[in-house]
Amino acid sequence: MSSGFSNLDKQVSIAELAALIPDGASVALGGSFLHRGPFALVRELVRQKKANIEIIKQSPGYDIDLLCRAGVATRARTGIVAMEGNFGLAPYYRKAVETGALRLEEHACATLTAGLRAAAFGTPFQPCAGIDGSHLVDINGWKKLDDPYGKGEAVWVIPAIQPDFAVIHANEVDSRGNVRVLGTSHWDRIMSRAAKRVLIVAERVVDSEIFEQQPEVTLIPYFLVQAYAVVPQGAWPGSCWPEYEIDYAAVEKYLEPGPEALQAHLDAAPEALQEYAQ
Amino acid sequence: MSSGFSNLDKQVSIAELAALIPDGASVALGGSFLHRGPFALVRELVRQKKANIEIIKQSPGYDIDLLCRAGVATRARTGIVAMEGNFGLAPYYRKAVETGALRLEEHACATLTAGLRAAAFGTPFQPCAGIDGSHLVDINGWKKLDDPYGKGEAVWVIPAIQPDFAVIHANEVDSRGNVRVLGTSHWDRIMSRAAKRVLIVAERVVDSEIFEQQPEVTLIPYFLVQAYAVVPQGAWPGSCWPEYEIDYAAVEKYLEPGPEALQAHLDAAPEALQEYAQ
Amino acid sequence: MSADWTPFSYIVTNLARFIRPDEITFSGVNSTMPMLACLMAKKAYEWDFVYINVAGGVDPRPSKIPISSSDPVLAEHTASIFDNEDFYDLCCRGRMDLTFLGAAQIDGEGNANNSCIGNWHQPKVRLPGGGGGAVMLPTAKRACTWRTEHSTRTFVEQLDFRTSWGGFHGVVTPIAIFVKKNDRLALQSWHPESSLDEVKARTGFHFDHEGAEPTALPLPSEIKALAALDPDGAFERDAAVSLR
Amino acid sequence: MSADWTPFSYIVTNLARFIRPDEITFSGVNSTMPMLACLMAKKAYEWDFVYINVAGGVDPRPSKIPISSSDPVLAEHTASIFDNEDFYDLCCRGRMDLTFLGAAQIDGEGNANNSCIGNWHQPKVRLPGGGGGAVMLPTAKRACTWRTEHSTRTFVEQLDFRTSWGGFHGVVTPIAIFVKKNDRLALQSWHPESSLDEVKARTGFHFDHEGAEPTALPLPSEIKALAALDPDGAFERDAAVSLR
Repeated sequence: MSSGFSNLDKQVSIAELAALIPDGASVALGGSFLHRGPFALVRELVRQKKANIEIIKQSPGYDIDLLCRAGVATRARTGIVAMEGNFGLAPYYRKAVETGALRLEEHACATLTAGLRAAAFGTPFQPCAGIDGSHLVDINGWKKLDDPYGKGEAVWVIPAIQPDFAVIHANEVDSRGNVRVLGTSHWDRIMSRAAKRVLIVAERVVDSEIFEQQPEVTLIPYFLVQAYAVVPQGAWPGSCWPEYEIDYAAVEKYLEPGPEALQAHLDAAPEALQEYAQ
Repeated sequence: MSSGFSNLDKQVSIAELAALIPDGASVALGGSFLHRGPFALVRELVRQKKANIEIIKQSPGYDIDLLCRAGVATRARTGIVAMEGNFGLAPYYRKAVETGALRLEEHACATLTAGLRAAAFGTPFQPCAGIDGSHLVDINGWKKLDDPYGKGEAVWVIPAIQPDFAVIHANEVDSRGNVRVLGTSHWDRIMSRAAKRVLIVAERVVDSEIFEQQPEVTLIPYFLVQAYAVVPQGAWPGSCWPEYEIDYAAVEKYLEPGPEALQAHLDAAPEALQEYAQ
Repeated sequence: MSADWTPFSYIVTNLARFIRPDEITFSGVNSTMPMLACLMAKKAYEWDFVYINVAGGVDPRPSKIPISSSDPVLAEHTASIFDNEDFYDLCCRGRMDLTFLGAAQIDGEGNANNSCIGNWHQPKVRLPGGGGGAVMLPTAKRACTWRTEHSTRTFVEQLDFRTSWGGFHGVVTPIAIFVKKNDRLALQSWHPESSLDEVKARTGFHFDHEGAEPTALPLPSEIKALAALDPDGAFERDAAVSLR
Repeated sequence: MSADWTPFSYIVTNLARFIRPDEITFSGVNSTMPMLACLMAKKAYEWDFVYINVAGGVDPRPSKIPISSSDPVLAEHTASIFDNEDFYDLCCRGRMDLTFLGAAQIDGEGNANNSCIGNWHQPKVRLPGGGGGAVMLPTAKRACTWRTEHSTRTFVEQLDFRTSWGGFHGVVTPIAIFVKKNDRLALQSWHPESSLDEVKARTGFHFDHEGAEPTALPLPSEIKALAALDPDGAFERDAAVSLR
């Protein structure tokens, strides 16, 4: 059995993509706040009524809020959670933590990255600078190790964090599943290396020749990618640079209370409106 | 004082670039074997009769051989050293180690990278997978640490390696000193983050607009770069993809014994033949 | 244009005044005011600095000023993408000269709580979390923060939870500017329409105020730069900062 | 085209035979024969595999076959650059199915010396060093190597220095193919023009040879694939391998 994904039939529908994620899985989500998140996939997790999902993301917002609102997420490892863009706190996330519906492992963004690095580097833990004096140490039981070479100061080490899945929203894939992201890649690179498998939601498929002309731009090689779905506007109501910006009105409507508002939001999503070419 | 380099007058001649490196400095060299090494700068170190230089590079070849032949390098941290391309061992390097003229700290490529990562990440040491059973552990006095979380196996840790300089041969710079590399970046990325300062030898200067059109391709942002020199063909007799390939005949001539052969080689180098537009 | 401070211009401008020539300066997520301060400093002052931000931008020239301080327009016309791992590593290895970081509660040493009100395990209010704080506050050369609310529940003797330790170099509120002195926050100046007594009354910890005085009024170049960033006052309205 | 082995085709082809469908397979620096084996396997067999190499290439379509096994032409028509940090990390986290690694001396457990002949501190011969070995040999799922010299000074009871531990899965020489069995190298087959006795005489360690037999002759598709890579025999001449 291969350690990679060499199959040629990676394109699936967004529903099939979500179906690959079982209840109880830990899922790292790409992007940051309202920017280039794999939100079409997140909504599909809600439609498929997934249970007991763990979210791993340095700066989730809309995604984790929605998953808490729908009762899909029950565990999370995060650095900072907010809707951002004047929307302030993520209300359903906040409530889920306050009621105990979501079990939080609170990180600094860089400590979560350190845990992902340990998984990506095949090591049990990863040293991380800073952290001194933070109470995060107490709630997480983090350990400090002396420099065995006696030169540097003692350093905090973070245990490895290996997500079952990393789900990334990309600008472009090719048919094999190579992945391109434009602008900042946020934390997507390290997520794609730390996770056992990578799932992609892409704006479009382009010819492999485009990738071959500038292979330096490719963020994730196809053999790390298990499957991808094509959902134009799939990062809605967030942005996907340079394709589209945040739909602030849609976020506002999402924040209206009640199950009808939630259903209306889900029904207004691009993947619900589109017929998938597949 | 800034922790970066924001000056606007970064372009210097290759002689001025080499003059920035004092005797005794530790210098990480980019590229690998005969590919995209900062060889114009290396030759200039020879012309300027630098002394007691430490070379840090996972896979040096021509560069370290030349620096040993000229007595410039006296210390090295390397993973594998060869001329490659049918030329076999690097003869002057070999002799320098055998006679004790070069003090070698022998690494695996990935342990050297681990040390550079520790410097780049601001930590005193970096865990690295593998290494078990290797006698490199004994000669380097590497330590193994238990997983303080009791989940993973004990892991070897490598002490931080912070070069005084990283010198990278690039395809393109812009006037500010942003750096583009085409094809593989070898170990250049981590070297540029681990070193105290970065020096660049570039094939050409291009307009910043080119960089702005695809900022994802930029390997090193200008504020890490202290200075750059423009030397077309500067990676000769090695390759610089996609500009030119290895000049095998020139490597063969370099390998001829004797001080005249060395001088003839230095005199035939592009930077010796060019008048620098400066 | 008024030559007086508004509560909004007071915070943004005095954040900008923490920026120094040539230094590597960072603004992150959920940080509209520091973003505005960085963009403003680029326009207001005659010297330049290295502005990096969480959108990966390095000295960007955004086509507009975004509501979200992590918006990708903050990487428009950047010549490189300096991504999240990169700017954190830069800070961790001691080469971030100045970073801006948010804080919900701040104590007299300049440490921050971004995590919760009440007990962490059963919080009265779950807050966003510290993001960069716990790693950046102790490793950046200087870190500065801002609070739009200056009260004894935001400036406290004892944090409900210490998310980040290390002590801010500077703190700006609608009525005061604190700067670190001997490892404690000391009052540097107060809003000309406020007073030392008001700052004392609205601050939950004791602080040194030797030499403190009313804050110098905004320079014409500062007023002009901020007006150019917020021509119709939308950011000022959204921020909804008041003196009291 | 001859249906018989040449010493050169024997090594390259039998390296290629270690490659398995769909697996992630790596060739590195100073590794002309593994490079040829990978390129050959792509042509010779009906199944495909993921070929990554030290030039950053992933399933490249090089416009020519380079003398240097790290030549950037090995990244021509690649759709991504998988750089050095990336492929090492992949191996370190246990997802490299097969890597090829060089070795100067090999012991009966399949460990490698790439460092020196004689004492490390005062070597008679300083060798290139292990490159990836000390990290990759213990972490790759399988690692294979080749030696153009099969003698008691290359196949030894005791290494002068153990650069890399972990035990090769497979070893190919001009006269023999060893495969790991119960944590020792065991003879799998020998060159049809050689013999078990010759392999024994030229090997410095004892080895299991149960079931070993002459190596199966090259398949027409293997012969054709290698001929396409080396049409004028330049690689074969440069390699200068002989049976004895």
